[in-house]
Formats: sequence, C-alpha cells, structure tokens
Amino acid sequence: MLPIGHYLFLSLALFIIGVLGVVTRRNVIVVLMSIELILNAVNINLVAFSRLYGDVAGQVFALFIIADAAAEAAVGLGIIIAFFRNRETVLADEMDLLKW
Amino acid sequence: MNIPFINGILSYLQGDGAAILPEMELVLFGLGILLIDFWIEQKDKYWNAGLALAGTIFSGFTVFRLRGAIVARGDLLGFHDSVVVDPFFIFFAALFLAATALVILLSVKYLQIEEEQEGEYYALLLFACVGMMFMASGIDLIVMFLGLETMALSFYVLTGFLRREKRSNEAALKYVLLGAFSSGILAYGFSLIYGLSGSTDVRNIRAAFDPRFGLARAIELSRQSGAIGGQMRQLLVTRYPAALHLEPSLLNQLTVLAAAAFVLVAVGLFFKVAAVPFHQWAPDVYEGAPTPITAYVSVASKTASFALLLRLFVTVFAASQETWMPLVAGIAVASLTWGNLAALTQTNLKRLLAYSSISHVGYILLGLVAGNGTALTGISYYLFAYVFMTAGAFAVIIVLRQKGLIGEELDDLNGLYQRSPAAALLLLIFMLSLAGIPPTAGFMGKYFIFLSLIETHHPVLAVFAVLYIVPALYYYFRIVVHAWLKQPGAAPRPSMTSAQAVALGVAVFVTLAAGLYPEPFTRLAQYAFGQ
Amino acid sequence: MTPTGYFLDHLWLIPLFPLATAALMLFFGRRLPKIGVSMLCVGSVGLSFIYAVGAVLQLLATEPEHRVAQQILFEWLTPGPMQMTGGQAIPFVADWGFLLDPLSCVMVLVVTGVGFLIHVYSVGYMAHEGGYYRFFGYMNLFMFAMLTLVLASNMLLMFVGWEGVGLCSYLLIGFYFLKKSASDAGKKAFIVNRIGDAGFILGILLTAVTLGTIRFTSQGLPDAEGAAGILQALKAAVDTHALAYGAPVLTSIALLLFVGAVGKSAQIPLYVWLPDAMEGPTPVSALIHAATMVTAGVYMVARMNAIYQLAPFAMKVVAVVGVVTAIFAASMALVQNDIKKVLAYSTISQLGYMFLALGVGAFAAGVFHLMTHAFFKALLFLGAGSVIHAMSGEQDLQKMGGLWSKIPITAKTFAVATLAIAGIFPLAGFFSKDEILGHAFEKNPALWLVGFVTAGMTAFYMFRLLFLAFFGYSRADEQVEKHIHESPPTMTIPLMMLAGLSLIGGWIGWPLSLGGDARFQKFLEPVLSGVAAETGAEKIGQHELAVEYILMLASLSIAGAGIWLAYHFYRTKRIAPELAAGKWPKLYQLLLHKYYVDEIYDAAIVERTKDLGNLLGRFDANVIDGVGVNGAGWLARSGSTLSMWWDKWIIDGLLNFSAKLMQLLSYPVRLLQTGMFSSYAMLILVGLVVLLAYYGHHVQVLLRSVR
Amino acid sequence: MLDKILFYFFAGVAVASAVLMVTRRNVVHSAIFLITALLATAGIFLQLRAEFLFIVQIILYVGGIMVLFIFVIMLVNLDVALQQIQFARQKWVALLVALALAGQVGLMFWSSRKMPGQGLPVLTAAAAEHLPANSEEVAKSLFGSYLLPFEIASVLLLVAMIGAVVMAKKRT
Amino acid sequence: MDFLAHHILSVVLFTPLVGALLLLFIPRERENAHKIAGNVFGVLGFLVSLPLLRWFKPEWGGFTFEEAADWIPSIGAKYHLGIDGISLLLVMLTTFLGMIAILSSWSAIHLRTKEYYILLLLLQTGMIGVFVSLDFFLFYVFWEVMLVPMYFLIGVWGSDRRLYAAIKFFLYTLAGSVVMLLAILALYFYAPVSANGTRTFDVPTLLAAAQHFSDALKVWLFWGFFFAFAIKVPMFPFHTWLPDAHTEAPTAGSVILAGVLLKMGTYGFIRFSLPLLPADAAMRARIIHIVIVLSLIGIIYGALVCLMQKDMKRLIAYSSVSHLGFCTLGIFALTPNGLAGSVLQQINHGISTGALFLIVGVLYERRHTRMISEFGGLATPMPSFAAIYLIVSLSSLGMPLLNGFIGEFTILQGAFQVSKAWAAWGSLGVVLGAAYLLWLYQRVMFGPVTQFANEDLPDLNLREYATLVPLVILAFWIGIYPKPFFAFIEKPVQKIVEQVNPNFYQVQRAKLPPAEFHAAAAETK
Repeated sequence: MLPIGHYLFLSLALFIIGVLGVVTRRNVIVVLMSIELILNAVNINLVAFSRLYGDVAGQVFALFIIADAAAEAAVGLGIIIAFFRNRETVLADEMDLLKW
Repeated sequence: MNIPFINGILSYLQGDGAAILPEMELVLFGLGILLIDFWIEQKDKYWNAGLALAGTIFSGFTVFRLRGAIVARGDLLGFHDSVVVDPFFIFFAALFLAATALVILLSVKYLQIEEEQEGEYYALLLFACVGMMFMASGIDLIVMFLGLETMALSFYVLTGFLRREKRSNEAALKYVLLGAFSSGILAYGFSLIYGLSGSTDVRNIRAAFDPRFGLARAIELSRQSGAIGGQMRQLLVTRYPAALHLEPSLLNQLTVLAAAAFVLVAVGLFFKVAAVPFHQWAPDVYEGAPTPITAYVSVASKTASFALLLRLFVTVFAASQETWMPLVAGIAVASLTWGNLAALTQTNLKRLLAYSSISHVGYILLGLVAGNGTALTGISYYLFAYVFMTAGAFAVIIVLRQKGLIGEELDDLNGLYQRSPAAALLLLIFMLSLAGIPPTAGFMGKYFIFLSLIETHHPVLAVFAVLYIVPALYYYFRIVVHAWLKQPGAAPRPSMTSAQAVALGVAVFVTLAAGLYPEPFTRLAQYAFGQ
Repeated sequence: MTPTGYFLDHLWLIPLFPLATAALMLFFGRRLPKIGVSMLCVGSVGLSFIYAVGAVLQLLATEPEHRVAQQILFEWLTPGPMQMTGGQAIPFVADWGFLLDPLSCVMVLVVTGVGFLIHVYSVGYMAHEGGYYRFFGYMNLFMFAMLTLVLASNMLLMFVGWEGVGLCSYLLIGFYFLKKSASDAGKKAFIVNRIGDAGFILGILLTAVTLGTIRFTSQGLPDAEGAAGILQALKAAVDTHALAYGAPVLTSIALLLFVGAVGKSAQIPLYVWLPDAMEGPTPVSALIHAATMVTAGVYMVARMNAIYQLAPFAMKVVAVVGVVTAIFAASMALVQNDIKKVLAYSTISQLGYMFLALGVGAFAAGVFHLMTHAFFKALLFLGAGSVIHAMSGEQDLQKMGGLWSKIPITAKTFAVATLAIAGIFPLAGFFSKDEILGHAFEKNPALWLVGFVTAGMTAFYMFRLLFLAFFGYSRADEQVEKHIHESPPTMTIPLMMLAGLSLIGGWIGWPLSLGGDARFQKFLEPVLSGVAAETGAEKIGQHELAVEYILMLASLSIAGAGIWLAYHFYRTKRIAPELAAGKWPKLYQLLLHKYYVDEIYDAAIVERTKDLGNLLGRFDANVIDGVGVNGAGWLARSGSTLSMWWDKWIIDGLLNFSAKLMQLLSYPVRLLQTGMFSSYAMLILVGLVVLLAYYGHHVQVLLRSVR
Repeated sequence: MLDKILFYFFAGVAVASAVLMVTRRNVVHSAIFLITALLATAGIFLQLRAEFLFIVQIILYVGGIMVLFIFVIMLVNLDVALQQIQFARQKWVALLVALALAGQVGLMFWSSRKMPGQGLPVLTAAAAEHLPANSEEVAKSLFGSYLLPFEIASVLLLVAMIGAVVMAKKRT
Repeated sequence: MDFLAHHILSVVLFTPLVGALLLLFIPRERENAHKIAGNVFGVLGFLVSLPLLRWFKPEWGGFTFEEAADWIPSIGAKYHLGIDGISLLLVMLTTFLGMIAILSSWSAIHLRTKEYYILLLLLQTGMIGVFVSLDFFLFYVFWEVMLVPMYFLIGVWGSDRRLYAAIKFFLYTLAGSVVMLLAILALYFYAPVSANGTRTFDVPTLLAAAQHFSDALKVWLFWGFFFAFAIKVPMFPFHTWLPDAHTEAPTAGSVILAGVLLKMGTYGFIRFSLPLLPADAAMRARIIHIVIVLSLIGIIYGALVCLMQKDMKRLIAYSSVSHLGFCTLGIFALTPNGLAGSVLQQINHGISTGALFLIVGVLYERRHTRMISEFGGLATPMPSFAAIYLIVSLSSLGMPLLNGFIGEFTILQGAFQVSKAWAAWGSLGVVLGAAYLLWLYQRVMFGPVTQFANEDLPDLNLREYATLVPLVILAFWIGIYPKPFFAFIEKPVQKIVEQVNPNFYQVQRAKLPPAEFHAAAAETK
C-alpha cells in the first residue's frame, strides 16, 4: 500500500469539502449530502488504518458508519419532507421561526 | 425440559446477554408497543405509555439485579469486551431509565392535547434510552458511536414529532443537520484514534495513550526471544493484536495527532452536551420540540452525552488531563457566561431553560477541569440532581399546557400561584434547586464542584463559578416572580393528571431529599466512579 | 468616721421621689385632676427638699474632712475588662451610686430648694395651660435627672443625669409643640448639647483609660480595695510621677470635659441654643435655663477640679472662654427687646463669670456665684413670667412700661433681683461677683478688666430692663392694658422667698475682708482642694486687703455707672438709645442680630450638614446603586443584551435588522449572516478551528519543552 | 506503481466530484457527483484490499442511499430552489475557515510524518498476499468481536425506519 | 422534660417550623385561624426558648446545649447545634422579635394570610438555625434558607417597588454568601484530615485548625467571609440593598430584617471572621484598619444620609447602617468592651429599630403612607403613641437609661482603648443620631396638625401596645440594669479576645496588676 499519509490527506480533503458544503450550501438536501461526504471521508481513514494494521476492526467500523449514514439519511430526508410539506422550502436560511 | 432453543437463550442470558439485558428488555417493549399500537383505539392510546413505563420499570429492575450481581462478582464484561456493566453504567442507566419514565408520565396528557398519540413516540423513547444505555456501557468506540447515533436519531424524530407544527419541523431539521454534522466530526475523531492505537477497545486505546499502562514495555518484551517474550506476544495477540505493529518509542506521548483526535472528539461531544460555542442548536430545539421531548433532550441526552464524555475523558484522555484542562476550563467558562447572560432576557420558558442548561454544562465541565475524586462525585451528583430538577421544571411547564394555552411564555405563568398553588410551589423548589440554593439537590451538586475546584487549586475558577449563581438566581427568579407575584390574567386553572402528579412528586421528592439528606445520594454518586 | 444617718442612707430617695411622680404623671397623668397633679408633683419635690436638707444636716454633723457620704445601689455598667493607657487590663465598673459631699450639698439644696419654689410658682403659672400633667411630669423628670447629676458618684452616672436634663430641656422647651419655633428650639438645644456631650463622653473615656476609674472618690465607701476613685488614682499617679502637673493627657481630659460643659452651660461657641430655649414656659426658663441645668457645666468642672488643677492650660482656656462669653453675651443683652431674651443673654454672661472663676482656680467662688445666681436669676425669670402673665403673654419690652404700681410685688422682687445681679452691696450678687473679680485680678488683670466692664454692662442692661418694663408710661395695647393684674399668691410667694434669698443668700460667703469668715469657701475646701499642694498646682493666695477694697469699690462704681447710664438712657431721656443706635447703626444691628452667629452656624454647619446628607443620599442613589449595583445589573443586562445581540444579529442574521445597524457591523461579521443553520454550523467550525489552534499550539510548546 | 496510479486516479476523481457536488447549482447534479465521489471511494477501498467494503459501498451507498436522495429530490419541488442563490453569504469566510482547518489538520499530519515520535505508526503494511480473505475476515469479526454493534445497528436502523415513516407519512 | 433538656435547641429551632407545617393544613379561607395559629406558634417559639435563659450557665464560656448527630457522614457534615452566651442572646432576640413581628401583622396583612404566617415561621426557623449551628454546612444551609421567605415577604406583601427591592435583597446577599461558601469550602479543605481520614465541617474544630494556617490563606479566608457578612450587616459600601428592602418590606418584615437578619452579619464577624485574622501584626492591623474605616464611614455616612430622607422607613433603614457601623466598630476594636458592647448593641438595635419600624407600621396602617411630609402634629391626636415613639427614638439615639446608650458607650469605650480617633469619629455619629431622629420626631409629631386626614387618627390599640410595650420595657431594662446581659457574654467575649488579641491580657500580667495599683492608691490617701 501507499504510505498512510496519502489516504489521510485524501480523507482530509473530502472532509473539508464536506464541511464546506455544510457551512456554505443553503439547500438542506445538499447539506445532508455533504454530511454523507464527511462520513465517507471517515471511512477512508478507517479502512486505510485497517489495512495498515492488518486488522479488520477498521473495516467493521466503516461498515457501521455506512449503516449510520444510511439511517441518518433516511431520517434526515424524512424530516426534510415533513418540513417541506409545511414550509414549501428546502433552504436552510428560511428556517427562521426559532430564534432569539 | 430440555429444549435447545430455550437453553440457548438461557445460556445467552447467563453469558453475554446478561450484560445487555436491560437494553434488550427495552427493545422488546419498544417492539411490543409498535405491535400493539395497531390494535388499540385512539382513545386508549395511553396503553402505549403504560407499556413503555412497564418497560422502564422492568429494565430498571434488571439494572438493580445487575447491581447486585456485580457487587458479588465484579464488573461484568460481555461481547468480546465491548460492553461493561460497572457501577458507572448502573448509575447512569438508572438515571436514564428514571428520566425516561418521567418523560413517559409527562407525555400522555401532552400528546392528547397535541393529538399526536402514535405508539412510535413511546417506542422511540425506549429506543433512545437503549442508545443512551449503550453510551454508558460501551467500552468500544463502535458501540459508543452506535449508541450515540441511536439516541440521536430517536431524538431527531421525536423533536419533529409534531409534524403539523412548523416550529417542530424546523427544530427537527436543524437538529438533524447539526447533529449529523457533529457526528461526522466525532466519527472523524474516532477514526484518528483508531489510527493511532489500532484498536477500538477503550482499554487498549488507554493503554496506548497512557504511559502508566506500560504498553511500550510490553511490546519491547514481546519482541525479545525467550519464554517471557513468547508469553507477552501471546498476550498481545489475544488482547491487543494491533499493538504488535506499534513502535514502542512512539507510544505514550500525547502526540500532535492525538491532540487533533482529541479536539475532534471533544467538539463532537461538546455539541451533544450543548457547551458554548457548540450550543446553538439547543435553544432552538428546546423551543421547537414537544415539551416532554424538550425535557428528555435536556435531561437524558445531555446526561448520556456526559456519560460518554466522562468515559472517554477519564480513561482515554486521562493521561493528558493537564494539557486539555485549560481548554475545558475555557469552554466551561464560556458556557457559564453565555448561558447565564443569554438567559437573563429570555421570555420563552423553554429557551430560558435551554440557556440555563448551557450554564449547568459549564458547572459540570468545571468538575472535569478539577478532575479529582470529589469532582467526579460532584459531576455524578450534579447530573443526578440536574435530571430531576430539570425534569421537574419542565413538568411544571407541561402541566401548564392546556387546550388553548401554550404555556411556554413567561407571561403565561402570571399568577400561577393563584391558579395552582401546588404547581407554583413546585416551580419554586425546582428553580431554587436549579439556582443552587440549599437545601436542594442543586446546591449539593454545586457544592462538590466548588469543593473540587478548591481542592485542585483553581480559586479563580471557583470564584467565577460561584458568582454566576447570582445572575442565575435572577433569571430563575424572574420565573418565580411571574408565577408568584404577578396578577393572573384570564388563563385557566391548570389541571394535573395523576401521571403528571406522580412525575412531579418523584422529581420534587428527589430534589428535596437529595438536598435535605444527601448522604445516600452522595454514596450513590461516589459509587458511580467506584469510590 | 463616715457620716451616717437615715437621710444619708436614703440618698437615693431624693431623686426617686420626683421620678416616681414623673412616671405617674406621664403614664396616668391624663386621668388625674389638676389638684392631684399639683399636690403630687410639688409635694414630691418638697419631699426631696426635706430629704436633702436632712441629709445635708447629717453630713454637717461630721467633721469637715470626713464629709463624704457615698452609697452604691448596684453595679450598673459592667462591660468587662478595660485596657488602660499603660497596658494593664482592669475591670471596668460603673455603679449606680450616690455621693454627698459639700459640693453636692450646695447643688442639691439649690436644686431642690429653688426647684421647689419654681414648682409652687408653676402651679399658678401653668394653671390655665393645656397639658398640665405633662408639664409637671417633665418638670419632675427634670428634677430626677438633675438630682442624679448632682448626686452621682461617678462620671457615667453623672452623664446619665447630664443627658437626662438635656432631654427634659428638649421636652420642656418644646412644650408648646404646636409652635414650630418651640419644637425647633428644643431640637436645637438637644443637638447642640449633644455636641458637647460627645466631648464629655470622650473625656469620660480618656479618664477611664488614664486613671482606671470613673468614680469621683473612694472616700466614704466601706471598702477602698478595688474601688479607687479619680481623686485617689490621681494622687497615686502624681505621687509615683506617672502623671505630672500639666501632663498632656490631663489637659486633654480637662478640655474634653470642658467641651461638655460648654455645651451644657451655653458658653462660646455652643451658647446659641439658650436664647432660643426661651420658647419654653417661663418656669422652665427659670428652673432649667437659669438656676440648675445650665450650671451643670460649672458643677462638673468644679467636681473635676482635681484634674483641672493639674492642667494649667485647660484652666486658661476655661477662664478665657468664660470671660469672653461673659462680655460677648452681655453686649448682646444690651439691645434685646424680648424680656426673656435679655435674661437669657444675661444668664450666658453670668455663666461666663462662673467659668472665669473656675478658670482662675477660684472653684469655690464659681460655685458660690452659681448659688447666688440661681437665686436671683430664678427670681428674675419668675418675675418676668409674672410680668408676661400680667401682660397676657406679651414679652416685648417695647410694649411694656409703667408696671411698677400695677403689679407691685412682682416689681419689687424684680428690683431686688436686679440689684442683686448688678452686684450692689450687700445683696447676694455682690459677694459672689466680687469674689470672682478679685481672684481674676490676682490671676491676670486683663481678665479682671473684661469682667469689670461686663459688670457695668450687666448693671446697664438689667436696669434698662427694669426701667423699660416697670417705669415710664405704658406702651401696651389697650386690650392688654385692661387685663394687667398681679399674679396669684402661688406665684408671688415664691417670688418673695427668692427675693429674700437674693437679699441674704450671699451672706454665707461674707468675705474675710469685710469681717466675715468665708464659711462657704471653707465648707467647700475639702472637695475643691485638688490632690496635693506639692503637685505644683497654684493655690489661691490671700490678697492684700487694700487691693480688695479697691476692687470692691471699683465694682460698685462701675455697677453704679451702668445704672446711671441706664437711668439717663431709659428713665429720663428715653430718646437717647435711638440716638446711640443711630450713631453706630452697624454696631447696633450687629448686636441686635446677636452677631449673626445663628445665621453663620446655620449657613456654615447646619445647612452644610444637610447638604452633605443630601449629597450622600444622592451618592447612594446614583453612584453606589447607579454604578455599583444597577451598574452591575446593567452590565449583566447589557452583557446579556450583547450576547443576545450576538445570537440575534450576528448569528441569527442581520438581514432582519435595519440596514443601518448592519453597516455598523463589520464586513466579515456580515459574511456570517446568511442563514441561521449555516451560521450555527459555521460557529461549530470556528470553534473547532480555535480549539485545534489552541491545542495544537499547546502541544507544540509542550513537545518543544520536552525536547 | 499500479497502486499509485490507481490511488491517484480514484483520489482525483473523488476530490473533483466532491468539489463539484458542493458547488453545483442543480441538486440532481450534486447527487450524481456525490455518487461519483462515493464510487471513487469504493475504488480506494478496493485499492486498499477491502473488497467487502467496496461492495457494500457500491450497493448500500450508491444503490441505496443515493436513490433515496434522488427520490426526495424528486419529491420536493426544486424548480423554485433552482433559481435561488445556492450559497450562504458566509461562503468566503467559510472557505477561509475551512482552509484553515485543512491547514491545521494537514500540518499535523505532515509534522507527524516527518518528525519521529510524533504519532503515526511508521510501519510497513502487511504484504497484500498475506492478507486473509477479506469478506471472511469481516464476517468473522462482525459476528464475533463486533456482534453487539451489529445488534445495536439493527436497532439503529429500526429507529431510522420508524423515523422516516413517521416523518414522511402523510397525516391521516 | 428530660427530652426537652437534651434537645432544647432543636425544640427551639423547629417549633416555628412545626407551626408552619400545621398552618399548611388550615384551609385557605380561614383567615382568623391562620392569625391565631401564627400567633400561638410565635408565642410558643418564645416560650420554649425561655428555658435557655434559665438553664444557661454564664460562667461556662464554651458552647453548651450541644446536640450532634450525623447528617452527611460522607462529607463530614453534621447536625451540630450549640450556643454560647452570644448566640443565646441573639436566639432570644430572634424568638422575641419573631413573636412581636407576628403579632404586629394581625391587622396589617389581609392578603394570603396563610402563606404569610407560614413564611414568617419558616424565616424564624432559618434565623434561629443560623445562630445555633455549629456546623459550617448546616450554618450555610440555614443562612441561605432564610433568604427565600424574606424574599417573598418583601415581594408579596411589600409596597410599591417590592419586586425590585426583593430581588435586590436576594441577589445582594446571595452574592456575598456564595463567596462565603467558597471560603467555607477552603476552610474545610485546608483543615487537616482527622485521624480516621474524614473531614469535618465542625465549627470549633475548623476554627481551631485555622489557627495553624498560613497568614496568606487566613487573609483570603477572612475576606471570603467578610463579604458575606459585610453585605448582611450591611457595611458601607455594601449597604444599598438595605434601604430598599426595609422600605418596601411589610412592617413585620422590616422588624425581622432590621432586628435579626442584620445581626447575622455581625454574628458571623464575631464567630467566624475574628478567628481568621492573620497572626502577623502588620497584616492584621491593615485588615482591621480597613474594616474600622468602613465602619466609621458607615456610622457617619448612614447618619448623614438619614438627614435627607423623605420616607420614614428609609430614614430608619439608613439609621441601621449607622448603628450597625457601631457594632462592627466594636467587634474589630478587639477589646472585651468593644465586643461586649457590640453584642449588646446588636440586641439593642433589634429592640430599638424593631420598635421604630413597628411605629412606622402603626402610622402606615392608619394612613397608608410613609412620607414624612404627610404627617405632622400627630402628638395631638395620638398622645400615647407620641410618648412611646419618643422613648423609642431616645433609645435609638443613645439616651442614657435606655438601651442604646449602654451599647454605644461600651463600644466607644472598647474602641477608645485602641484608638482615640476611632472613638472620636464614632461619637460624631452619636451627635448626628440625635439630629436625624429628633428631627424626624419633630416633623412627624410636633406642630399643628396640617393634614385633614391626620386629625382624628386613633391612638394605639391594645394589640399595638402589646407589641410595643415589651420592647420599651426591655429598652429600659437594658438601660438601667444591663448586668445580666453582660454576664451572658462575658466569658465568650473573653475567650474570643484571648484568642484574637492575646496582648490584651498578657500585658496585664507583665505590668502592675490592678489590685496593687489600687492598694497603692488607697495608701496614699
């Protein structure tokens, strides 16, 4: 395998892009997608380390993270739908009922 | 009878199963609720609540039995050492179950008024509780993470449970997006921890991070030839295979990467406990969520996240306590400041309590800063008190919720005393406890925290912390002023159901008992950390 | 041999009688008939007088050097051990105890005797006033306090009486409490007295820590052990050279006590209350503000003579203050038109004489003058009261005149008193005043000169008063004119008795130079001799007879001159005083307005104090509350508002807010402000970066230090 | 060498499509780029000899989750959203902060690589041929050491299911 | 009886609480029943405290009537009660004033009577608790417990600005007490652990242990306690809560507040602050100097501010600042006289100022205003009232034969032994005291009746006599025969002085003893 740093930097790049998506995009669906991207970055880390140690724990962890991502996506999308039904928008900054 | 199936289950329950029996019971009850929900009529939906309550009671009983068992036989490890039943778990599981039971009791009437009486609500409450209990019992990063996510997902749904309510939707959406974001950060941190230690087992990670565990020496020994080397190698292969790949000279120092991992994990957890500056979801979610869920989020989610945080901080990161201590102190002070100051001008009760709970987080984190035995006792005592007094405070708000009255604004409390003296009195007691006035549970919690700060020579922090009681009292007493001293408007007399009365009774009993006769509770708090 | 006897053993009854009736009056007086009130009150004072006389007689029965009777009723103030200046801690005890020695004999007789007469007089004078029982209640309370003062065996108990008389004076001055001027005057009297009292208290404390006791003397006590008196302690200290003649601490004590005396006896600068005190009923003026209370200061200084004799500087101060007060007050009396005001200033002036006497070391002379003054000044006041009574309450001399024949008894007794105060031989005033002037001359001719001029002024203003009130033609309103009548016998009999005393009262002090034996001085000698001759205290030597005769003649002649001047001003050419006034209008106005002292005090002290109070009140409201408390509250609130702003405008989005505020906030801040969710996430991100930065840095530093 | 080429290829695709996902205006495009990124990640997994995960990634992620996304995108009418501004105002600041974060973490990675005693285990990974069959190993672990997480995951997915149903179902 | 003898303090402490609990069961609408029950327990509370006086042995200087039981053994907090002469007097004052305050409310309070009496009785328990606790933890609990009833008494039954005043009172005192909590915890922590490894909150033990602390630590502890007590007293410049609280509180509240609550500060100074003074003479002198200067400022400042007040209650409130300045002056003079005088003056202030507030209450009940300008000439319609008011005023301004003089003189005496200047400044307060009190009296009572409403004000009724006369009698008693009171506090004061000012008695031994001194004096006679 390549030196571990390669994978770490790749994962970091995806993580950062995901974070950027979360903080910059107004569309909540894209935000949710960005979160998926972050979790994906985590998986790259885990799998790379798993390979490094020759230990499958990391892969198992990654597996669970995929499951979690799925669950989060399902719930998140469900909530988006409920929100959209009430508010006819998916823009994050139009969530403005709850504030100071 | 020698039926293999039954025998299998029995042996499972005596083996690994015992360690997760309370959780399993809750899951079973949750599934039961999902099932019977189809058969019960709209007007009989309270059976769901009854079943859920039975689940918590069962589970609680099991926890109690487990306590007896571990007293006799020591900590119970299960599932290839991924969960542990230790006093820490017993304490927190009991707290979660109590909080869940209180919330169930408080939900029945509320849901009737809101006309949202699906059984899923109670099932999700139980599943959330399962998640929390795994957060407390897990000693494997994966278990912890999944427990956390189970709890969090349940909460996202519960927060948005009032689907017709725009505010509920909005709160849920904010919660889920921010929550998932923070989970991502936490997971990233976990992945780095895994990378640094090659293990997901908390104890192994601790061994890798903490020089006192002598892992480096073990690895060096294992590389020698001879009988000892062989033994050691064998030990490592079974207990900690990844260690064979680790370079002993690199171990046992707080490395830069470990710092990065720490910060990421800490941020994820600080978000969950709503510490400044990761707190901003809390007021919105508290306000938008159905009030029982607000109580649940405020009480249980926070406590569970603290359980997880404590497990990590006092094990994995314990060795580097003095390096992260200033950081936690900064967060604590920021939480105290922000929470207290922002609460001063709130007019929405739930938001006010949200900010106040942020300040409570500050106090608990100060305990972490001190980090000695007293501090740990203090944290558990504080959390214990916090559960009951906060639940009580929300319970009063829930009692206020009537048809045609939201009861969440300060002005809705006006003249509560005339309308319901008992509710006003209870409110007063909870507010005093939240503010930390003796003889209430809240004071005892603060007492231990302050004492620990003095013991660990943090006088400035201590002064800072005590002085914040003053503004805190001011905003808590704004509530009291509205309830006691203002003239009532046209608001109806609140009526209390027996379930609410029981919940309030329990909350107030504990709040007062833990203040007037703290001895058993102190022992309980000390028990949690095996002191 | 200690003097004993029934009356001496029951000294405590002397003040108790008036107290009992006072309490009775104040609690149940409203329900008693007037006659009952009169009987009880006058009777109780009479009883006190009888007991006093009895006690004095029993005391006189013993030889002079043992004439001290003391009894201690119970320990009063026992606050525990006290540390003296030297460092010793000794138990401090103030007893409730009474002392009768020659000095208190004089006082107790004057107080009970004159008091009794005034009580009798009051029965008539107050007959038509409301609050009759209240008046007598207060008067008897006063008697109690005054008797406590003079009989007290220690300084603190004396202070009890001292304050008590002040209180009664306050109550009695304010007797007509419906009149604002009366209640003002009462308050003024009390507060001015309190200033003096503060000095007195400090004097007592200094005495206590210096000498370890505040008991006047231990003589007459059954057990001298542990019961030292000031006299004994002082003697011991002088003998052991712990304290010497002129020791600063003794001067301090003397001066502090003198501050108290100045307040009570209305000396410069605290005399301002006394003229105002004339708002009270006239018997009160007679009893309290002429005969008894105001002389308490003199009595106290005389009582503490042992200390004064060791403090020459203090003595000088006393003398100077006394003599200056004497002439100062006399000058003001020259032009007053209110009959009682004239007498009030006269009283101040006479008190000044007494202090002059004390200051030059002639304690006996001072006390002597105190006694004679009590006689004739009480008489003057009572006479003035009678005049006022006759004139239906009129007090302005300008509206009197020609009363000689209309109220003959009053007029004649008044004349006797006037002669007495003017110092005409052989009336009481002559002897005492002459004694004082003689001693003053001995000490310092300048003092004598001032006193001498004052004597002339005294004669002048007193005769001015006499002429204006009783001679010439009547200037009263017709209404008043019609009602002029002589007072009832209850009033005139006391007048006559006092006139008798004024006439012959001075004879007991008939000086050696005129063939007498100075019995009075000898009687007082044991009390007033101080601690010891060898301390260096100057003893008053006998002066030459010739000088004495010359001085006497001078006094008489200046008195005569004063009378002559008054006669020419007011009797023959009534116009003259206006001319004089016209000639020196400024001086006249100055005198008429009493040197503007009241105004100055008001402006300089009273108003400034109130201003200070106001200022501090505002300070409290604005600064401490404003900045301190509300400020902290404000800070907390604005802190809260700030953090609220942070959440609301910086986090929740500036979009909802007005454009103006948005501009105020900086550009990067606005960049945060698109949507709420994003900014929440953004804050998490920022938090993460900050923590990471801090922590990364922290770890780097740590590692570097390790390496 | 092949490893290297494969890695850089997949990494390049992943990063590029991730960037595109975040920046695209059309949500559907974003979804498709996310799919691409996930597929590229799957490639990385393969390159790391995690075959089982590779399959899971493709089936579960790309096949499952992304379809869910597409459904939702279809469900909520996005024609309006298309015309709206897609980025929050703070985007430049966010970019800066995110880059700072990247810099920090990156620096940490970099410094740990260079300095001894700084963290990352410096060791050669086990030779590829010595790795056991991946699926088998994962399965063993999953039902052995990680049985409990597996059980919890079932609860988690149950919660997600209930949640999605509760949230998305129309009110009766 | 035996039980009573062994648990007398608990009985005294909890009698009001029992009353409060009983009142809970009386129906809301039975107003008279509340009043009767409240008064019965007020009187009962006083009666059960009377045996204390009888059984107390003044010659025993330490704590007596001690009771101890485990409370929170895991942290070493105990239910430990006990009193010495100083606390005895304060307890008696509390029960006595409590009884009177309850009685004074009979016709003043018609709103929510049930809660009113419950709160008064609760307050009573809290206050007694503070004085009898010998365990820091217990002490702190009582200290804080008292705040809540007082808050409600002001906040519910107060006058116009009651909400502001109530919260100000609460926050102010709380701010001080939380700092005190830290000081208590520090004391607890730094005291050596006992042989069996447990810590303790026991007051005598901890204070004894504090003697071995370093001076720096002691100074910190001292200031920690100081702020709590200084706010409670209140000392300048922590006093601004007091005028508001006093003014807005109902009569009974003001009486209790002035009569008892303020004494907790001074009590705290005596009991807790003095033993924490550092041993180093210079440090100690600096601290004492600061405190004394604040006291003196308080004395004069309070008196001056009184002069400008337009509201009777506010005036009396400020006079408390002045009077309590005397108390702190006496305490920190560290002489037996100063301390004894201070303790007695605390009692005196309770009596006099309590009575003054009752008097304002009498007027307020009749006219519903406290503005001085609304009154004038009341002596005409209310002669008996005038008499009692006069006596009370005189007692407050320190007229001999009344209680105030005894206290003030003894304090001045105590201060004088240390510094003549202190006593001189203090005596200025005496002068001003006369000024503002007499001026007030004059403006209210003298002159013609100017307001129509004042013309036919009824004189005192029997109940009002019953509240005021006992105070007047007590005022005279202390003024004329204070010896029994001094006897109670002599030993404890001696103990304290021996501890904090050892020079006081040592010098005596070094130099000429008084007996010889006087013997010498007697010989020369």
